Amino acid sequence: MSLARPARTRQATAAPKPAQKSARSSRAPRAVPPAGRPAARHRADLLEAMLRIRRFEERCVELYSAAKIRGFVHLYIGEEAVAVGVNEVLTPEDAVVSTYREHGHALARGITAEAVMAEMYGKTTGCSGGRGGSMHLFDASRRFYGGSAIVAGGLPLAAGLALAGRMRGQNHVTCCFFGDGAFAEGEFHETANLAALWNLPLLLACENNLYAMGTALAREHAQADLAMRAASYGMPAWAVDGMDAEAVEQAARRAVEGIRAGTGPHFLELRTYRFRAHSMYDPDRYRDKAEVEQWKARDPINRLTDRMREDGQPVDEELEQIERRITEEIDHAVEAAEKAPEEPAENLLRHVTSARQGG
Amino acid sequence: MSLARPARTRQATAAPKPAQKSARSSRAPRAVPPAGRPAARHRADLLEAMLRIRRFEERCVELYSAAKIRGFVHLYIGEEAVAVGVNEVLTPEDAVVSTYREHGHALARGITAEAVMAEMYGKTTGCSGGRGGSMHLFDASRRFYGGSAIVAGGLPLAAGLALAGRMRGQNHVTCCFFGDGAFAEGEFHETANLAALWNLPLLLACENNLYAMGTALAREHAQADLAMRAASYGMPAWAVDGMDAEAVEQAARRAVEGIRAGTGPHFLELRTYRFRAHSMYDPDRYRDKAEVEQWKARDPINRLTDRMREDGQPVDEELEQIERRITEEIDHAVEAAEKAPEEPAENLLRHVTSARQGG
Amino acid sequence: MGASGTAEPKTTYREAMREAIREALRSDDRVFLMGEDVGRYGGCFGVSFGLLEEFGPERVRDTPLSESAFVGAGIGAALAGMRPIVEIMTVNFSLLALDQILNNAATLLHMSGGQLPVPIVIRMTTGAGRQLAAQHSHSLEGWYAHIPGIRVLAPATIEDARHMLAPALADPDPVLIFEHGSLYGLAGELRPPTRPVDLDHAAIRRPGTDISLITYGGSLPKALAAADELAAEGVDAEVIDLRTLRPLDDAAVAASVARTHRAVLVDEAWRTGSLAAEVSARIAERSFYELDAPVERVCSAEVPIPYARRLEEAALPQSADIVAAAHRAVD
Amino acid sequence: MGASGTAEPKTTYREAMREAIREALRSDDRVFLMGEDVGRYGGCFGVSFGLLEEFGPERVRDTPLSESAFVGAGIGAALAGMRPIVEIMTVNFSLLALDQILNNAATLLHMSGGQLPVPIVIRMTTGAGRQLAAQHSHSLEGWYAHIPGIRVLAPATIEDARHMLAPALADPDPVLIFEHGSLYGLAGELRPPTRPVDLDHAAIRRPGTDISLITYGGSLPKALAAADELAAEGVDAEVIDLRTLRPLDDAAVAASVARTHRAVLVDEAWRTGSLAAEVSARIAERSFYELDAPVERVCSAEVPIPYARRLEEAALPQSADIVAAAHRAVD
Ligand SMILES: Cc1ncc(C[n+]2csc(CCOP(=O)(O)OP(=O)(O)O)c2C)c(N)n1
Ligand SMILES: Cc1ncc(C[n+]2csc(CCOP(=O)(O)OP(=O)(O)O)c2C)c(N)n1
Ligand SMILES: [Mg+2]
Ligand SMILES: [Mg+2]
Repeated sequence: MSLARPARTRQATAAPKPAQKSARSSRAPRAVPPAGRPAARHRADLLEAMLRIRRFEERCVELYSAAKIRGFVHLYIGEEAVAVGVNEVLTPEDAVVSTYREHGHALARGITAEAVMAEMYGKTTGCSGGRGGSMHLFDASRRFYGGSAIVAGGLPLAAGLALAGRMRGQNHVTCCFFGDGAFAEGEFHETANLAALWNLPLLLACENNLYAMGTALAREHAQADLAMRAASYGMPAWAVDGMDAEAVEQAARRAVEGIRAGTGPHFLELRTYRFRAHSMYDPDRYRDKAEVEQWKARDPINRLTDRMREDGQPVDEELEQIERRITEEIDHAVEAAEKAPEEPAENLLRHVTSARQGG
Repeated sequence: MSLARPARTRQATAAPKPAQKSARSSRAPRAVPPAGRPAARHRADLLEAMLRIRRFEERCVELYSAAKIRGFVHLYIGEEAVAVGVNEVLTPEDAVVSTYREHGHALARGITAEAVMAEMYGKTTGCSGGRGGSMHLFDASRRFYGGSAIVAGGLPLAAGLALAGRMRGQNHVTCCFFGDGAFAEGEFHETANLAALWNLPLLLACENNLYAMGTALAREHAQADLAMRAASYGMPAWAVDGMDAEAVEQAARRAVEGIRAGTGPHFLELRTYRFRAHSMYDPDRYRDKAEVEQWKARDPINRLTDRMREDGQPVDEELEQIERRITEEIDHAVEAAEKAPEEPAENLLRHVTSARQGG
Repeated sequence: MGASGTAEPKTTYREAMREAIREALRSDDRVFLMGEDVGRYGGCFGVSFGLLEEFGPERVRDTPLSESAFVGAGIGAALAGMRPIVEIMTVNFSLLALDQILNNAATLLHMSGGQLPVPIVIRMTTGAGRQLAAQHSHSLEGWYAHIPGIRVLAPATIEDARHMLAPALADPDPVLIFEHGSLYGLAGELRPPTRPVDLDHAAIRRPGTDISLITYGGSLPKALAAADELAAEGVDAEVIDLRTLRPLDDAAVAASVARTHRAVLVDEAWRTGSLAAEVSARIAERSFYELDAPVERVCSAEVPIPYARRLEEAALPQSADIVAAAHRAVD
Repeated sequence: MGASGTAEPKTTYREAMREAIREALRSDDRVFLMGEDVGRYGGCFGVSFGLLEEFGPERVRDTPLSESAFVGAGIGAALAGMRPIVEIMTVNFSLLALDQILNNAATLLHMSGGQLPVPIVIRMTTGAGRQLAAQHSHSLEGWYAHIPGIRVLAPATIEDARHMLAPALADPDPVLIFEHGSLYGLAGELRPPTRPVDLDHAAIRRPGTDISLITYGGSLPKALAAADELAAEGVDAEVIDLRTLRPLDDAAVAASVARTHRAVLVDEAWRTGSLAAEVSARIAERSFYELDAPVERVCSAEVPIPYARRLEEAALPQSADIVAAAHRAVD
């Protein structure tokens, strides 16, 4: 389990390739706030976005125990900096493709806690009308394309979204999240090659949380330096500290700027860790408790608040307000989900096809 | 089409990886003959093996035009040095997995022209009992596992053969041939990772003939340096001049020695070219005639005979004898195939299962 | 082939298909063609020959050997408003993209509660009969017809090859088109469609009163030949071409069986679990009291299709087998 | 669970399966288990829990997420004389390995003229019913039953879970085992087999005279519940468990229909192109003159299985649906 240690942000050792496509190093300086937003405000926003995910999922655990939520539920707790940091640099016109571990991506993208909670309740007001559940959140208006429960299955889709944008002359970026496990699937490789070959505006955001279910990185990959391997496709690739929202944001900004400038797909290896089990079914017997604790010491939320404190921001009041807002939001979401109607069984065959009733 | 030029044997730029797994350079000195075989004799053997493939396939073209052979037929003409050079270093206990472009591999492995010809005639005496045809030659006694018409479909199989050998404590190597097109399929990547991860005794012999059907390397691959990309899996990888049988043999020997010594899979990019169309159906409209001519100037058979001449070997008498032997062999093969019986339709359901009659 | 876009005096199935693609590329800039060797090579079976020159490499797009990635990319492009026509060289390779087709193309609309239609067309060659052996002779369209959310077409005539693509592209949902390899050379006069081309109805290719021969795709010519032979014996066979394999035109099948009271189903797939099994089950459900004899199935033998000509012929449905089955049903 | 290797007093389907694997690993050193998370994690559904500790990482082999590669590697290992048991977590992911199964495992023996048998066993979980939504609820065993050259098993009882693996490993050809996810928790007494376990015959799980309920796998408990309900109404239903989906035990089906003259087929797959369609077609062919009513099929609705409980329940076959179908057939 030698690789399952907290990884420092460091330079990806990249193979030689054409000049404009070089892998560069990424350190973790304080992120430059987007123009017009003061740094303190921006940090508070990042903090709130991460806390929303954290508290939302903690509530999910309770509701799952109470059998209000069913099916497979995969928690993102510990990885919030990734979704939040990447989302900061995407515009509403950009597209996002996610996985089954997607609450964080969906909430960061602006899908309301209410719509996500209702979905997990299987209610008509859910963001997928109750048909998708935790693993299949969608919001066409936000160009959030879900929500795939087949590992690596979203990658080709994302390449297509990127291709369409380019063919239609739009300067949009498609961001695809996927895991270290997905990197072993053939589909990742086919997509990476296709995207690089066609110079597609695609951000490959690999959430390396060191495990694919119970399988540690070193037992999945012969060569575990994922950024370096991605670079072998001839695309810029960095490894980033995925426990630091500002570092993620900065790395993602650089990547997205490159993509918008027309230099083709970029790969980010976001080094992170899930604090909870793989899913609600997982007894989590394959990891050292000490390892988990070591990573918890790097909690991205504490990391940011500590930094704010160091810089003299009044973080405690801020936190109190944020927590209050979020609690209200989630309370409201749960209440609304409880009250929302279920789709009647007569409507079972709706949405199988658009053109005709049924399949 | 800038990449479709004759490539020199050169060092593969490999990514950094563990010490015992480094990519090394391969130049093309005269091959060291196997112990006990004089160099001149050895070269004559290589020459004969290549000529057998060449003449056999030239006969196939005639027989295809005469409608004696049907189905898809893919010629190896121009690539003979690869099959012959690699085969030199394999023992009878080693295993070989091939593609649909396999006459060369089969003949080099020692399957007789008679058995291969009968197979293409669809006769019971064929090496697959007439059920396989040109794309599916098999010989269990020679551990020749065919013969796959799904591009990249043989790769996982080869990993399994290698795994079984290791689990059974045998020091055998499995050699898998596949093309530059196959390198783009997810299955190649899954297999490369698995083989490197499990340290399997597998030789990945990539026949880079610069085209996948009508698609040139640069339109298949974002990064066309295949050896370098293979090295990113943490396995030794070289690019080799595939038009030089001695260079191929030497590179394969080094790789196979490494594999037998327990250092896991090795990758050879064998840079070669097919002189004929992709298959008998292919009008071959996607390549420059000049490009084809340029490569024909590097014909591996002429290359070897020239070198023999330079070194003062009596190559012309040798050639005459070889040609006579081969003509006889092929004449005999055709005659035998003509006379051989067809499987009666009543036996259609044989070999669908071993245990029961039918499927 | 001509370039007029509508009716031509004399054409092949291959040219009809090409003309349909050309028309689509001309009339809608959201349409593009993508697949292995569709461009420079001109298409594995020559269908797209000349289109690269006419429309350029952005719209006639050669792909690497990566079936999952480029089919998935087609799905993604469709989600984003394009109208991709994705060519998979043959059904044999479509297994590598089956996950994308089943779990994404066919499923996204429903899973998203109706938000994400996937207007993609996926074309592929299917079938056996050219001694291409076990890995290149599959007839798996019946599998695809199992999948809710998609439409499955099997053009068996020059007219359908020419005219099914436009409504397929107009369908907001995924449409799969199976082109039997033995049909590309089919030549004849391309008549303008007698009625507006629809994708919902089977066609009576030969009316008859004594028995229904129900088939599709590459088996249609064999069924028609069998009907001729039967006619010579005084048995008047009706030949139904299913055309659309999903959704099946139950009503047309039931109506034919109501006329003839006997049915032979012809399907080049392996017998067990073939589309013919489904048609038979539906006849049993819908026309139970109409039937005067057990439904007969003429399918491929349950064997990986062998290379040797004699064995391949024995493995595949032949006209003589259809005639024999009709005899069993009529006697 | 006990470690005795044969009969135990009280066990679950999951434990029975585990015990079967353990016995195989113990008794034949050519056997090994390979798949995603079969080792450290103990198997996605806990089937292989503890086996890594007992047999070590060479014989209980965790694989990367690479379904095509590790299934193909199993095929290669089988070719070289091993007896791999490959676990694909669920049927949903098996599509990624389908090419290897169809074009290599099922085909090599025939294509090589009988030289290359492939003694592999591939196990996977199948089915819906746990609100896992559209991509995790497939029942595709019917597709596999279409493929010549392989055997397809669907153990539906603790006994079959315990005793089918050994003969599957003894079969020189590929065997696929489908374990319905809802069965793992099934608990009961594991009786020693009453007769030698064979893989060729269906089982009568409840004899009856009025109607045949024909099913397999995860639907067996539902069919038995329906039979109880029907019994209360005075309808004596026979319940047939197909057990082996390929080759189908036609004779058992025909014999049952000859007794009852009515049949309801229960299959969790989508109706169109389901295995139930094949069984129906065979009944039509073999038992046409025995039938007193149309064969009924109770299958899943033709919809990607939705997450919401009420919708999922409506989509899947339920006992009440079986009872209703039986009523239609008997009335
Ligand atoms: C193709 C496929 N194989 C297996 C699974 C079962 N499975 C679900 S998640 C998972 C692990 C994925 O790991 P990774 O990609 O690292 O993502 P993470 O869960 O760590 O976020 C597995 C094996 C699946 N859903 N799809
Ligand atoms: C999965 C798959 N896709 C497509 C094909 C059709 N096809 C046969 S050979 C070939 C080109 C393969 O190129 P390469 O791997 O470079 O081998 P080469 O033919 O050059 O020896 C293609 C596209 C196939 N047989 N299998
Ligand atoms: Mg992971
Ligand atoms: Mg090639």
